[in-house]
This record gives sequence, C-alpha cells and structure tokens, in this order.
Amino acid sequence: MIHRINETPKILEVKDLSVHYFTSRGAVIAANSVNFYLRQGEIMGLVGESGCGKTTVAMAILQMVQSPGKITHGEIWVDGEELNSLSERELRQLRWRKLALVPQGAMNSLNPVLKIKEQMGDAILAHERQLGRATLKQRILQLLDDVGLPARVYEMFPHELSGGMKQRVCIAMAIALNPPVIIADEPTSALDVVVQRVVAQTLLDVKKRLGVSMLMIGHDMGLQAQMVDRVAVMYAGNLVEVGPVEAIFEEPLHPYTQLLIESIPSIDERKPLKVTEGLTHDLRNPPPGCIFQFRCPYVTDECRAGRPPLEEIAPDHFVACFKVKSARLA
Amino acid sequence: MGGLTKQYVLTRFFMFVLTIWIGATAVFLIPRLAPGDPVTSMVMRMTEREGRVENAQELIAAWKERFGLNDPLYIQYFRYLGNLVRFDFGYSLANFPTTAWEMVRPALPWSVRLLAVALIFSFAIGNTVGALMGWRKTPSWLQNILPLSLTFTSIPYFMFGILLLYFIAFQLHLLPASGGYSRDVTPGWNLPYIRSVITYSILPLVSIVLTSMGGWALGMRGLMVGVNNEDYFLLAQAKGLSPARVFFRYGVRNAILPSLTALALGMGGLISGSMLVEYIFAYPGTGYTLYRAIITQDYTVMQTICNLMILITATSVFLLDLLYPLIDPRITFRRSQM
Amino acid sequence: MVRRSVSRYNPEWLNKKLVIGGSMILVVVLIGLVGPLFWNTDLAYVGSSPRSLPPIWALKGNIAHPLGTENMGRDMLAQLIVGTPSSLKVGLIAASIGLGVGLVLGSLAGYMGGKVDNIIRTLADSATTIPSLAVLVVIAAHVRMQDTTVMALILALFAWPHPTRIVRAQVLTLRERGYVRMAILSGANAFEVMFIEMLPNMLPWLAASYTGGISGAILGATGLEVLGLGPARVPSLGLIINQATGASALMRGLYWWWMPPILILMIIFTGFFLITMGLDEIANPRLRGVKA
Amino acid sequence: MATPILQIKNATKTFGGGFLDSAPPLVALDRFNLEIHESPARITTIAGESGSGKTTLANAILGFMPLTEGHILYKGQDIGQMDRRGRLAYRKEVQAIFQDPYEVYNPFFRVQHIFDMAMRHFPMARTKKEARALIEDALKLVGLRGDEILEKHPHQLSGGQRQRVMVARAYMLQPRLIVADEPVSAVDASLRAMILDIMLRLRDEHGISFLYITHDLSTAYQIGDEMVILFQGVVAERGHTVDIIEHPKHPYVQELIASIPAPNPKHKWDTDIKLPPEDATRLQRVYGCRFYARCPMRMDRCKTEPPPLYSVGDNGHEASCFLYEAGTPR
Repeated sequence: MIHRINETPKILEVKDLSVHYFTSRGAVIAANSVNFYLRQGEIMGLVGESGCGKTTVAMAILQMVQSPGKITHGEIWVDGEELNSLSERELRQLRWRKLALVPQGAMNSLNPVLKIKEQMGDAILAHERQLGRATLKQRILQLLDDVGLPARVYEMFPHELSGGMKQRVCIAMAIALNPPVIIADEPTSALDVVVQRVVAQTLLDVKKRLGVSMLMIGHDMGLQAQMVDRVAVMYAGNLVEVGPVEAIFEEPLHPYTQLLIESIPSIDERKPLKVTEGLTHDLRNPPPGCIFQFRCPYVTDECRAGRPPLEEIAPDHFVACFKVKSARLA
Repeated sequence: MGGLTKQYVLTRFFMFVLTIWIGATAVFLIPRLAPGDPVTSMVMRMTEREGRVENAQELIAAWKERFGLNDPLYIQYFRYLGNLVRFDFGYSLANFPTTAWEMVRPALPWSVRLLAVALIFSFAIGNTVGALMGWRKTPSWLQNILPLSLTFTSIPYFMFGILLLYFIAFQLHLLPASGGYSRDVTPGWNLPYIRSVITYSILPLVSIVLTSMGGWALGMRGLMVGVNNEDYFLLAQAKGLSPARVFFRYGVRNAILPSLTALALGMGGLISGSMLVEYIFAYPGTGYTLYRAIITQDYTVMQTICNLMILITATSVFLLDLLYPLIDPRITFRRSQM
Repeated sequence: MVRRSVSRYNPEWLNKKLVIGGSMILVVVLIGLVGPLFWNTDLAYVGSSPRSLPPIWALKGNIAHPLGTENMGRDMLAQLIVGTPSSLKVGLIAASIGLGVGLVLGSLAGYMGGKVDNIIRTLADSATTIPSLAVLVVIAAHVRMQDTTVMALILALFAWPHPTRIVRAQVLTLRERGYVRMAILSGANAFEVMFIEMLPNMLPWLAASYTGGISGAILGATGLEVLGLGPARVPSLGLIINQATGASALMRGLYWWWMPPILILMIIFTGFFLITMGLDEIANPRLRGVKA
Repeated sequence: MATPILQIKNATKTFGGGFLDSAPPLVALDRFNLEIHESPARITTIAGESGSGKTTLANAILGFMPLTEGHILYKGQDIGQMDRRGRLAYRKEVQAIFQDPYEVYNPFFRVQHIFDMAMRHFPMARTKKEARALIEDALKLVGLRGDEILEKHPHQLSGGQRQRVMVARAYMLQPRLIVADEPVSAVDASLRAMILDIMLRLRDEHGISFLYITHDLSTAYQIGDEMVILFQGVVAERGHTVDIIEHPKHPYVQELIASIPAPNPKHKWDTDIKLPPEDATRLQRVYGCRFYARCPMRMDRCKTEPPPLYSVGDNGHEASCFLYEAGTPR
C-alpha cells in the first residue's frame, strides 16, 4: 500500500450529514452522519445496494432532497461555500455554476417537449444572461462536439435521440458552465453495455480535459473499478469504508466491502459462486452498535454495543469497523 | 419529426366524421326504436298537456305524410343524412313556413360567443389555479387560498345559475336577470348596446366559469404533481433556473398537454351544460331556443339544434387535434425513428 | 381459499373525502328511506293541501306543512321525500348499466386488441365528445316517459363510454403485469385472470367511474326534468324546479319552492364528487398529500 | 435421440407494419432456431442487449405472444395449436421466473396466493395438508419457511425473499424447463449469487433445464452451458458459453465482451475504442448484416447479403459473419 500524503485541495466536503425521511410509520434514516470529501480533479465513487442512501446523499449535496425527506444535520462545503446556510436565491446562482448533475436514467432527464438547444440554452442563460444569440449557439455546438455528438442534435427533440445520445447531451449540459464539481447519479444505468462504455468514456474524457471533480454514484463495481480514483462504500445509510480504488478492490477491509467485491461475477475466470446470507434491519429501527452486525461473519459483543466510527487508517483510507481497527493496532 | 403527417390528419378527420355520424344517427334512430312513432308520441304529449287535441288521428296522418314517415326506415335515414350534409334541416313545426335553420341561426352567435368566452376564462383560470396547487414551490398562503376556488366545482352550471339569479339579480338587483341585452338600446355597433350585451352576459358567464374551472384545476393539479416528480423537472431545478422558468417551461408546458386533450372531451359537456344556463337566464342562444322548441313541440328545431351542437363539438375537437401536434412534438412521432 | 384484505392492507380506503362524501349521500338516501315512515307521501300530489303556504318559520307558516306548499297545493316536504329517491334511482340504474356495458366492452377491447379494440375505442372516443344533453332532449321529447326507469335507460346511452375507456386502459396495463402473467403460467383461464387478478386491482378506478357515472346520470335526468321532459306525473327534484321556474317562483320570492330541491341536489352532487375524488386519490396515490 | 422437450423452429416476430402504421415493420426476431433436450439438464443462455429480441423470444415460448411465423414445439406438439388440456400439461412442465420480483405479486393477495393458484389448476395435492407439505418443501430449497412468509403481503418481503419465493413456486410444479427472464437483474449483488446458486442446484440435483435470458454476460459465464447471442433479432454467435466468452468470434460479440467493465482497477479499458454511431443503426431497413453500420471489419457484401452461421470451433461454436466463410477460424 502506498502511504503518501495527498495535498490536493478538497473541493467538496460533506460533514456529518444526516437525512431523515418522515413517514407515517416513523422516521427512516436515509443517511446517518455521512462524512467524506472529494479532492480537486478526482473521481470518487459512492457505492452500495439499492436503498442504501447513496442517491439521498447526492440529492442532499445538491440541496434537492424531496419532501418528506429533510436534511436534519450536517454541512456541505463546495468550493469554499457552505450550502445548507445559503438562501434559495444564492443557492440558485451557485447551482450548475459550481455544482452540476448528470442525472440517473437517461430516459426522462430531458424535457420531451423542448429541443436540445432550448434545454442546454436554459442552463447557460440562467447564469450568463447577457450572452448573445450567436455566441450561445456556438457554445452549445461546441459542447455537443465535446461529447462526440453531431451538430444536428442541436435542433432535435429528446425522443429523436437514443439513450446513449441523451445521456451524452446531459454530460454536455453538465460541463456547459465548467463547474468544479459534477455529481453523476448512476449515469449509465439502464444503458446497454456498449453504450455504457461509450458514455463512461465520454465522462472520463471530459474529466481529463476539464479537470473537473466528480462524485459518481453507482452500484456496478466493475464500472467503479474502471472509472474512479477513490471509492466510498455505503451500507444502510452509513459509510463503512472510504479508500483508494486499488486498495478497495485488492484488500477490502470492511466485511461489507469484502462481500461486495466477492459477489462481482467475473468475466475472466469461471469460479464457484460465493453465497452469503443475512438479515437486514428495519430502516426505521437501526440497531444500537454496528449497522452491519446482522450480516457480519465476524460480529462480536463490542459490535453490538457501540457503533464503530469511520476512522482514517491510512492516508485517504477510512474504515468503520472495530475488527479492522484492533487488527491495525496489534 | 413533429408536425402534421397525412396519416394523422386523416385519422383525426375520420374521427370527426364518425362523431357527427354517430350523434346524428342516435338522434334519428333512438326515437324510432321506442314503441310508437315520433309523431304519435308527440301528439300524445300534446294531449297530456292540453287535455285534448282536435282531430288527433288526422293530424298524425298529415304529419306522417309531410315527414315521409311512411317510407321504409332506411330510406328515411338516408334522406335524413343527405339533408344533413346539405345543411337542410327542414321546416319548423311550430312556425311552418320558416325553416328550422332560420329559427336557429339568430341564436347561434349568442351561444358561440358565450361558450367561447366561458371556455377561455374557465380553462385559463382553472389551469392556473391547478398548476399553482400542484407546484411544490407555491407559497403556502396561496396554497391555502386556492382550494377555495374549487367550492362550486361539483354543482351543475344551471343550479348555480339559479342561485345567482335569485340572489344577485332578484334580491340585490345588481345585474339584469334575463335576456341578451336591454330593451332600451338598439342593436348594432354602438357602445350602449355592446355594454348592455356584456352586462347581460355576466351572470350566465359567471355560472359557467365558476362551476367548470374547478374541473380544470383538479386535472391540472394532478398532472402538475406528476410533473413535479419527473427527472427533467428536478434537473431543471438543479440547473439553477429561476422558479418562474422552471414552473412555466418545465412544469406547465408539459402538464398542459393532457389538459388540452381533456378540453376536447369537455366540449360536449360544456355545450350541454350551457344550454340549461341559457334557459335559466332566458339568454337568446340556442339553449333558450331549444327550450322554446320543447314548449312548442317543435321537433325539427330540436333536431336541428342537436345536430348543430354535435357539429360544433366535433369541429372544435378536430381543430384542437390539428393544433395538438404543434404543441407536443411526440404526438405524430413515428415508430421508425425509434 | 382466496383471502382478500383490502381494509387491512389499504388503510387509504378510509380516505377523508370518501367518508364525508359517503355520509352526505347516506343522509340523502335516508330522506327517501325514512321519510315515508314519518310523512304522508300522498301530500306530494296536486290539490292535497292548501296552496302557496310559506314554511313553518315564516309569518303564516303552518305545522301541517313545515316546508310550505306550492301553488298547485302540493306539500313540499312530501314532494322532496318522493322526489329524492327517484333521482338517486335514475342515477343508480343508468350508471350500473353503463358500468356493466363498460366492463364487457372495455375488457373485450383490452383483451382482444386488433380490430375489436379499434372499433370499440373509436366508438367510445367519439361518444364521449357528443353533447349528451342535446341528444337526450331530442330523444326524451319523443319517448313517452311514464316512470323514471325509462329515463334511466335513455340516460344509460351516455353512461357507457367512460367506464369502457377506463376498463380498456386498465386491462391494457394490467395485461402486461407480472402477476397476470404468473396467473396464466399457473393455468388460469381468461375469466379467472379478469375477475381474480385484474378486477380487484381496478376497483378504485371502477368505483370512481361508477360514482362519477351516477352523478352524471342524475345531472342528465335533472336537466331533462328542468326542461320539462321528464316523467310529468311523478314528483322529482328536477320537476319541482321546472314547475317553480315556470311559475316565476324566483321572481315572486317563493324560495321554499325551488331552494330545497336545489339544496338536496347540491348535497348529492357534492357527495358523489367527494367520493369520486377520494377514490381517485386511492387509485392514483401520488395525488395524496397534496392540498385541495 | 429423444424428441426435444422444446423445439423452436424458424421463429419470427414482426411488430407493426399494419394498416394504420406508416412506419415499416420491425423484425424483433428473425428465423430463430433452438432445441432444448430434457436430459441432461442444461442452462442455455440467450444473451443480447435491448432490442435484441430475447424478451420477445421468452414471451413467445411462454405463450404470451403469438409468433408471426415459425413454430414452438413442446414434445413435438405446436404450442399454438394445443387444446386446454395440452396447454396445462405444457404450463406445468415449462415454467418461468421474471425480472421484477415485486411486479409478479398481485398486491391484492397474500404470498400464499401465488401457490394457491398453481395448486388449483395442477393436480398435485389432494388435501390441504399435502399441499402445504409441497409448498414447505419447495420453500426449503430456497431457504425460506412457510410460516415466515405465506401469510404476509408481498410488500412485506425483501427483494431477495420475493425472488426466492418465485423460484420456489416454479420448482414446486416440478417443471422440466424454467424460462428465467433476467432473474437477477433487479436484485442486489449479494443476493445475485444466491439466486444463481439455486439455479445451479436445480439443474444438478433436480434435472431442471433453464433458458436463461439475460443482458449480463458475466453471470451467464458463471453458470451457463450453451449460449446464443442475439443482435437485433438475429443470432450473432452460438456455442458453449466458455468458448464464446473466452474466444468470441463475431465482431459484435467481441465488442460486447470488451465493453464489460472489468472489476479490476489495474485493467482499465483500452481508451481507443471508436464510438459507434449508435443513431445510425435502426434508421433504414437492413438487407444484409445487421451489425454492418457499427462493424469495424465490414465488407461491401455485408451490406446486401445477410451472413449465415459458419462453424468457428468445437461444440457447435458458430458465428454469423463472412469472416469465417472459409471455415477457418482466426
């Protein structure tokens, strides 16, 4: 393992973020004291199974948690500004300029009744009002070209594009104002594997050329391995491990991360399936102690009594597990 | 591509013709399916009302002859359709030498004007209210006030009309109670006349608008709530657009589309309902003419009005259908472009 | 065998609008059910009582005719007790026929697809746009209506397109559902698929369409009656309004003549409207929790 | 050799092209042939991306959708022409599990209903007790107990439980073949292995064959025997799973396999991939090879002449590409 202190500044910091969903049957804790940061120019993956809260975290960063959800605690720093304290107006001015989104599900992210040029133009004009018509058109055409789309897309409606093209339009739109941070929420889900690769590479290409930092939400570990620099693993609303992608894949520390890595079906060798079983808890009543205790093969009384904090055990590598901690200490 | 394709226009035109045909056929056929024939039952009705009709049998025979009711049904039917196409509705029964068309024609502009204005108002107000009700960002004081506009939604137009008539016209004497314009003015392009026409139309208009806008509002609210959860709506917010722009371009713009389809469907109901309103306010439109025809047993005038109403509905639906693809680019989108 | 538990699984059936609307309709139904036990319904006919008496709270009111009488000597209370259930009956019959026809045509269209679907869908689409009252007037003017049943049958002519469209749309969506496919894989025939698997899931839609149909038919019936085209011998709410307006009761200030039937009709329409809205909210959960 | 349990002959399905359609018909499945034998039990994978015709094929086999041309024979009998009795026999022996483990439950009924329905139509048990024993037996196979789940409503089960119940239901009928249409696409990674493992056990211990329909080549690689890869309704390549995944022959299959993101951060994608002009594929009617527009090795004749299947290796490995015309695999 490389022990090198990373001095690259942090462009996005999520501090102690909690999001609750208030339902008639009690509050669901969708995100619980989530802490992580994104360094300038890196791609960080946020992974976990469905319902683990990864999309909630993305929405919270964008300050777009929908009712009945609510950010109950925490701070979100983007490029030196704390978002939770901003007024609606200040937030609006900051959105897209500093924080853009490549949305999930390429199918419905574009308004079906507006042409591509109108939707891209809207994003640009909202922040650069005085832009001339010709300049705007030039900008949009350039952006389309940047993501490998032909110029005729400019005049087209979303339903005339394929899924991959729509998602590339979304990428073009996200980079329109050259934001320092892009949140990509499962940007390639529901796309066929070849198209997925094309879209993923478009993202990588854009990132390389613009130096933008990216938070990539996902559940496909293969895709994460291909794209990200660091991975944050989330389980039932809690971060359990955050670390460099090589470390996570080669030597996963948290038992849940190990489980995730082991269950990836390989395309390189045919091997026996590893089957694990375990209960998940009711999200309304998280157990005291470690959130993963019901499925963990190494669970001890210590795990049942108190929740392990997310602690840095190597530079940029954090784990929330008593066993890992004591192993390191020994 | 968006826009009108030949296929689409042809299909819509087919629907237009079909609607008129079904309506006209129902008007022709159903009275004849009932036991007895129209003329006999009409005379019987007269007997019921007036106690006794002189020479009832001869009257029936004469009328049957005049209407060709002795011919086989299918001949009557084709003659009826043929006349309909030529806009020949026959003579008025109550005012013999006058044709039914001449009886109805003066009433048409009144009805069409009232309907058009009522429709524009209720559609515009209703959808605005509904869109605001369904939008998450609407200020809460407004959210609390808006539902008040739904108060009269479930009440039929004419019943609300009666209440307005009683309280506003008869009790408070604020507005005239009946007719299309004051007897003191001379019809024509003069200001007093126009002012009078407007004054006299306020109550009928208000009864239609207040009772029908709630329907639009409810429909629009539902659609807007749906749009609120669409990915593109969320993305528009994430883009940092102003709330007004998000509301109109990414909310109303999309939610209004199904409302337009409902507009087509609502035409028939609106026309039906406004006929009773005209009767209540003795407004000189087709509804009132229809009522007079009912009183005078004027069968042909009734049929004429009915067919005209069907024609008006079908035409407005057809025009709306032609307009629709220009608003929604997906509507004539062909499978080959998938 | 097959256990259903809507009440336990769907607490939203106890929707607030549904309960309020239901209570309103219940009150109106009780007028017709309980009224005849306490009041002589013969007083609803011409000449049974003194003419033009004001209601009991007015200056010349009379305990024998608490809601007053009109100018032909009919007791208003008795007229309401006779007229209210007949209005409800018309709506019920017409809407039931409409729903029955709609179920058959809608499931035929949804199931068979192709030409059958094309024909039924096109017919239902055009029938919904036809201005029903105009056509009804012409028909009613020619059909001698002795009682409300005939009127209900005529109104049923316009009660089928909506349920047909609803059922068709539902069958089309439900047909693709995994559980319908599962039932087919389990050997269920078309009948079982329709009635065991699909129908329970359509209930809120059907119920909403049914209550909407009832109030639509009552509206049509009242409209015809107000125009003087209903059965002339039996009291009905619309007929009372027709007679009142014919006698210029509004201008003459005889409010006890025309106002009670209008109030009852308003309760009926508001009640059914609330029920329909409540059912709509059950059918489309996303409408729930939005202020209205 | 015995009559195959399922024989698909020349199966063709065309959508659209009707009287009111101005668009040309879409051929979803074109002259597809397949034989599945009762023993030995095998897992046959039908793989392809969206629009490949794999779901059309599943629907046709299960009798949800009639074919435009061709036949599906169950033990020599055309399933389109069977009487009710024959169809019931077919239903009992050819069962299915589907992708969405929630959608297959009627929200109106308890979980029990899914077993009751099958019991009602297939005479398997004479008494309630016998029926219950059968159900318990089937549930045991997937690691569930009747008293845990039967009285519950589907939304009270977890996604993994729901999918396992569906497998149990299919198994209870003792079918010879199970059509598994994307059975693991909607379940989380850790549960995926469990479902796949049950499929293997059903094949090995109970002699049940599978038609595994999926877009995910890596899971197919882990459990599959035979494999057919479809592209726009046509077979691109067929043969043994290991041969295809490890030595793909058809340019499309090569592209497909190269696009699967490897779960290894050290083996990144070759970034030189040419972006396929994805919008150019379906616009015009195809007379020759359907992959022509995207193929890096295309020849002139591919444009006009549809390539037949050529043998490219052992175990019936075939690819439909003129590159292998001489029979010399490269």
